[in-house]
Amino acid sequence: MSKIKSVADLKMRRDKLRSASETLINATEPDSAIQVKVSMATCGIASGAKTVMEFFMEQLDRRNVVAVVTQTGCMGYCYAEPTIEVKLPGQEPVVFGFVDLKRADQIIEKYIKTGELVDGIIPVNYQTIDLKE
Amino acid sequence: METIKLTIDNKEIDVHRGTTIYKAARELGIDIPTLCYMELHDMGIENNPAGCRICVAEVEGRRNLAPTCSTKCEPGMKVKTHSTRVLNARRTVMEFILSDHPKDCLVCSKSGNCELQDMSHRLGIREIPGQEFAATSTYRKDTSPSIIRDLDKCIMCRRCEMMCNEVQTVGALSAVNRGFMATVAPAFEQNLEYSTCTYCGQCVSVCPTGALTEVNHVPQVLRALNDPTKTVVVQTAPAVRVALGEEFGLAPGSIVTGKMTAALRALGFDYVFDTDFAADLTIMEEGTELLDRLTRHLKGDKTARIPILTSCCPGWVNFFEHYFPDLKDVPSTAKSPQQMFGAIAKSYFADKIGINRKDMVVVSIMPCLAKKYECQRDEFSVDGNPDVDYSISTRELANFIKQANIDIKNLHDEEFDAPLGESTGAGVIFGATGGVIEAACRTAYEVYTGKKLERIDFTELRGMEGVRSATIDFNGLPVNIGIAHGLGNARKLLDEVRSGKSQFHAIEVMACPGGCIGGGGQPLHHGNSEIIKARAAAIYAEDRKKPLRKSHENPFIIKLYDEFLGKPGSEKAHHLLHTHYFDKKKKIIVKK
Amino acid sequence: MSSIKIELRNEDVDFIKATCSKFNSDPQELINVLHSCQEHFGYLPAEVQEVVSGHLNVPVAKVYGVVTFYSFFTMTPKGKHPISICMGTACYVRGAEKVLEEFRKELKIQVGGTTSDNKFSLSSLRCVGACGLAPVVLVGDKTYGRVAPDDIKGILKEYEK
Amino acid sequence: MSKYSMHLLVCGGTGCHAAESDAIVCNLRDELEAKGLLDSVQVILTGCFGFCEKGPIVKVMPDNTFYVQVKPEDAQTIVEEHVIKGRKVNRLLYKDPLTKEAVSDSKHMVFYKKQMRIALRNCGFINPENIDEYIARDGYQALGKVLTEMSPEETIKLVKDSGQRGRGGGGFSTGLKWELARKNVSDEKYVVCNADEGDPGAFMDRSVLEGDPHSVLEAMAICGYSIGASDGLIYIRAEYPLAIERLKIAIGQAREYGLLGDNIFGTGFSFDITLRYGAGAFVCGEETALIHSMEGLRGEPTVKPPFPAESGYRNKPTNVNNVETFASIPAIILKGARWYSSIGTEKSKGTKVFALAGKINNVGLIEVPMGTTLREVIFEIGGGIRNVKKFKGVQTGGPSGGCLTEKHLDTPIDFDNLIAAGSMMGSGAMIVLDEDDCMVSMAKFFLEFTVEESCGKCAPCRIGNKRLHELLGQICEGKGSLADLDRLKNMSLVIKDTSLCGLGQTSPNPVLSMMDNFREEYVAHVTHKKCPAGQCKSLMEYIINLDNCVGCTACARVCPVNAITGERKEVHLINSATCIKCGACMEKCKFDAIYIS
Repeated sequence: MSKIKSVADLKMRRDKLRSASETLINATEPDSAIQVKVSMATCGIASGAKTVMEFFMEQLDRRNVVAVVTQTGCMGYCYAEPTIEVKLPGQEPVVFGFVDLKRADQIIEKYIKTGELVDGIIPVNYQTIDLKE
Repeated sequence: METIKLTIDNKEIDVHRGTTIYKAARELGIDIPTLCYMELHDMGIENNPAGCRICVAEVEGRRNLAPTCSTKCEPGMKVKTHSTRVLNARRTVMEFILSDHPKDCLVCSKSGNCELQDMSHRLGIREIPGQEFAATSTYRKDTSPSIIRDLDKCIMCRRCEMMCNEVQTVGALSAVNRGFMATVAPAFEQNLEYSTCTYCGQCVSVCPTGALTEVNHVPQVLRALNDPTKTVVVQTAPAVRVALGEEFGLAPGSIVTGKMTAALRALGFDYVFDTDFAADLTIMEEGTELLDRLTRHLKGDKTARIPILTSCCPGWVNFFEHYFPDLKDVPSTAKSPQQMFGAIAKSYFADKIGINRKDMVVVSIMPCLAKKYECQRDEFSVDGNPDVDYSISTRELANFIKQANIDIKNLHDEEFDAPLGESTGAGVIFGATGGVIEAACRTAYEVYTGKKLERIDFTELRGMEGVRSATIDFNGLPVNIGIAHGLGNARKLLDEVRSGKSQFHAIEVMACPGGCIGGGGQPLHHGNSEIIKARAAAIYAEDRKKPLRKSHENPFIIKLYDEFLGKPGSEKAHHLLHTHYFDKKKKIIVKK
Repeated sequence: MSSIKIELRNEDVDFIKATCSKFNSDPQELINVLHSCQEHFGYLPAEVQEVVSGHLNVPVAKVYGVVTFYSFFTMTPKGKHPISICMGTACYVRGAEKVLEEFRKELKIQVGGTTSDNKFSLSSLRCVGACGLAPVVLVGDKTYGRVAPDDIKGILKEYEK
Repeated sequence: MSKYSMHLLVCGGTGCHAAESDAIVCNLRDELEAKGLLDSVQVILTGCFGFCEKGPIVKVMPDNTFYVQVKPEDAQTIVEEHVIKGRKVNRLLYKDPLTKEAVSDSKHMVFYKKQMRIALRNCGFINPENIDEYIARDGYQALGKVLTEMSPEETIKLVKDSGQRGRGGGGFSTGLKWELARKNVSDEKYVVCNADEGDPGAFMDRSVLEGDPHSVLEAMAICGYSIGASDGLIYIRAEYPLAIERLKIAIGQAREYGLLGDNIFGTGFSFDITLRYGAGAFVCGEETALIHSMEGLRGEPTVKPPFPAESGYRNKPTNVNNVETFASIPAIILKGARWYSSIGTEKSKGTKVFALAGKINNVGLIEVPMGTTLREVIFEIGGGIRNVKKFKGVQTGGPSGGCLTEKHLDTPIDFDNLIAAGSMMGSGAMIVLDEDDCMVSMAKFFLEFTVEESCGKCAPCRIGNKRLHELLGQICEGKGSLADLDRLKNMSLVIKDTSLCGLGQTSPNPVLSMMDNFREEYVAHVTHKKCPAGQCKSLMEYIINLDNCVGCTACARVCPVNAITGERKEVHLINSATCIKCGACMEKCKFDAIYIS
């Protein structure tokens, strides 16, 4: 990546990132793809988030599901680690807690493939501020 | 400078901005107690960790109590230094400190001269609540040739650490561990012997408790005196006579030479001699060496190293052996006066009175703790018999005199014995910073120029500044003199020598601030630098009183060379009066 | 007389030297240098501190003062699998003490000790910030969460071979 | 896609009314089965909604209908009305307390979401190892704004006007601190981020650094511009390897993009950041100790003044803020001082991150506006007390704070209220205690921490805390007296009054507040030699119930100190003088014959 030389440059970069759905980065929430975010902070990793993330990357690919799997920081639900967030196109993101490999499998098979909810949903109980003026 | 007005204990005072409450209170005559704070005014030495929390006071509008030693005055401040809140806090903190302090005052060498004991008494502490189940921080006791460390008694005032690191730059001591077990110790809490300690004793001289004390050699001296088969010879260093009186309630700066001589005789020493005699002898040897090196140097002899450094201070010798071993050919090879005295006493004098050196015990009274170590050095003994058997400090002598119930104040002045008791004013001034080099100049000038010195007092070499320099005109030859006291100042000059930037021809170094008068074996100054200044003044007064003030005019010195040594720098003189130095830098042994 | 025998292998001395150089031999970098050395040697023996002292031009007493101040630094070698039990408040109220007790019993060592076969060493530490998993146990780099005294045998078993 | 056209989400949080949730699920399923809808409508038990006050909650998806205080018998209505007829059940809808109107769509119910994420805005949202995601979320826009549109003075004024107070514990105004550092003229100045989060139970800084490192880097650069510094240092615990790793990546990426380094955005402003590692010393959270530690020294604090703003790192003016403080700065810059100061209470603005831990259901990281009550935090967001135990207290501010009780539950949390209640904000750890926790043991636990973490420099902290700890130990062992409680108090007050730094000045807070709030428990220990919580081993007595004992001798055989005597088939006795209270006998007894008194 080249250097950002000015504030205008930064704004351009931001707008491009937001619009470029093909870059498929989770911050932009593209509506065209399935997104899986794995909470990979210390608590999460200690409870097995890494294995879960690897499982998703490998299995989604193997099961021919086109999805973006990325890591993210702490979602705040330490009691329910590992936690992941799944966003299906056009739908609100859903957070699942206590995700072991068995539940990960269910999430792929049921929620991702058919939209059927599985146990362990954690209702999002906070609002996040948006910096956009 | 801006002055500000504030109120302390309902008294108004104007002080310079930047003044601490502690000092402002002192100006008002309010004595705020403290255990860790210490300042040697004019010498740039201040210990201010704000750790003991005894000096706290109430400042109006402030949430908690303020440590007055490190809280600066602000305009309009209202301070209460002895309110009930302060008194209760002070007492409680004192109880804390005492709860972690041994209660063996009966046998503690600091008893009666202990700042902690005094404070406990002052604050009226009569019991320590909860003592029965209070854990105490205890450590291994460490005895070295000069210094005893009994850290159970350490109160973490950090004065020793400050002296060792900031003033002396020796770095043998550091705060170690954390919390309740925090204390001040050498690396790995090993014995001082294994550290870079120079035994300058400055840590001992500032320790408020019995945590750091000298090794007490009085019992050994007593045993020697009590042994009829031994001839016991004593020598007293110049700085002792201007400080000993303090231990007996005399004003700082009182000169007690004659009374001290009388007391030593009363204690039973067979011969009471003077280290000043050996100081004169040192000038003969060191002065000769200086002139020799200087003239060779001026003639372009590259092997003649300039500057020459004095070598009479054993703390200083230890210092360069540890830190500047690469420069160990720079200092004069002349032994210190203490060791010259021992060497002459156990050869020349022993022969004279017809006894074997093994039946002679040489005791030195020194303002110094490094002297204890120095006299134990292997190279200063003959077949295992040391030239100087025991070195005791001014403090130990005072205690010994008290033990013997000698009323020193009312003794009549007595003279030193001959022949090793005769000295000149040049020998006396060895006791103050700048004195050795001044004494050397008095002799070297006359020897070099062949002219009589018009002005004996080289006042330009005197003073209390840490590093001083002067150029002395040797009849057209400008000789550049450098003086440092305190090892931190010495390090600055040494660094210049090492890097080849030094402009000096001769440098005098004394390990202790102020020179020997501020030595680690002297009566405790408890942070009062006026005491050290008074001792310096007394040294120069004693010099002025002397009929002879140049070492080479000492008739007994002349006689010693005539009868025994030949001339300064002779082979015999070299054998008895000169030494060599060692590389004490730690070596890293690489395992194969 | 300096009687500490400093015995180190040549490559160890070289490592320390290189580490100090990496930090420009700046005395202010002492803690970073010590971190690197402890990572390399596993602990900070007196010999290492002596060499660091020489290269950073900090008195060895001061180096030792720093080493003994920070609980992260140790002068005793740890076991092959160092076990740390979090004793932060969250872990404490959820029974970390009992977990620690169980490790003591199983390994027959005290906190700060190392088993005779150098396999395990036991220490307690303050809050690793994984309070959601309290009580937490660290074995080497691996974190175990929600540990119950009954789990200890199983955890130790993982490291036996 | 899904075979289900509708989902019924039932709050299954273990808190509040959890007991009823299962019944609701059961009834819903029964109803659906009866109507033959089980194949198209799915009932799911979820985690806590953080709205336990109105629980149990049933949320209907996809239309986001939010039913509150649902009873098992409401299942039939929900299925018949909502599921089959598509009509919302009005009486179960949440009523807006102001307008009294029913709110049907939870999307319009943000107010039930008591949490508001400012410092944590990107945590759990972006990939912390990808700077693009930060930029896409308006990252570095605040830096761009101050560098091109604002003067340093204007920036400082904005931060000052926002009313933000330092999140590290002291609560000093951030803007004022910056202003002081700006005023001191020097060729070099430093910006330091205090990431030495050592407070046990606090993990907000770790989470921010692991989840959103760029927000801290950006804020440090903004601070650098404001005070006139071009060097930033992050002092971070070596125990946080992941945070260190992510910071390193973030710094690398920011440098690559030219967002750190020389001539940022072509404005001529240069700023770069390096890392310094802590080595396990809690006292290094104190800023002067932290600075000494960064200088390679023992982390001992020194007397203030001089403040770091005058003479800090390398004796140069230095501004120290903690991670959370910095993390909020870009938001404050972009959204403005007025926006930020509209959140919170009169003297404590904005939001505060808390780490909820201890005997609480939803252990986790939360961020709430200042002024939220403890009750909301513990019983709503936190989902209440674990294992249906009784709430006893909550320790805020870690070992420097105090323990608040039932009577403080409705106190709005802010800096000043917490201090008034005998505690403090601290870094934001909240450890919830239940009826099983002994308040003497807890105080002892915190003191043990302080004793271990005291640097040893000043006498009251070094020795005084040790004595406090010892005395608490005596009380736990039943060796205390009423007079000891007075001594405890006097020692505590003097330690607070005379200690050199914040550690000692606050270390007695747990004792003082616990003695204050749980006086009767302390008295029980010293006068009746009883531990009401049953935690203090020495005060327990193992007793054999004569009716249940069959004389099997199992207990006597297992006792390690032979404190149990009795013939076979005869009732056994425990000699309480020899008993070491190990509990082995009780574990062994198959007849429930041994109990603790």
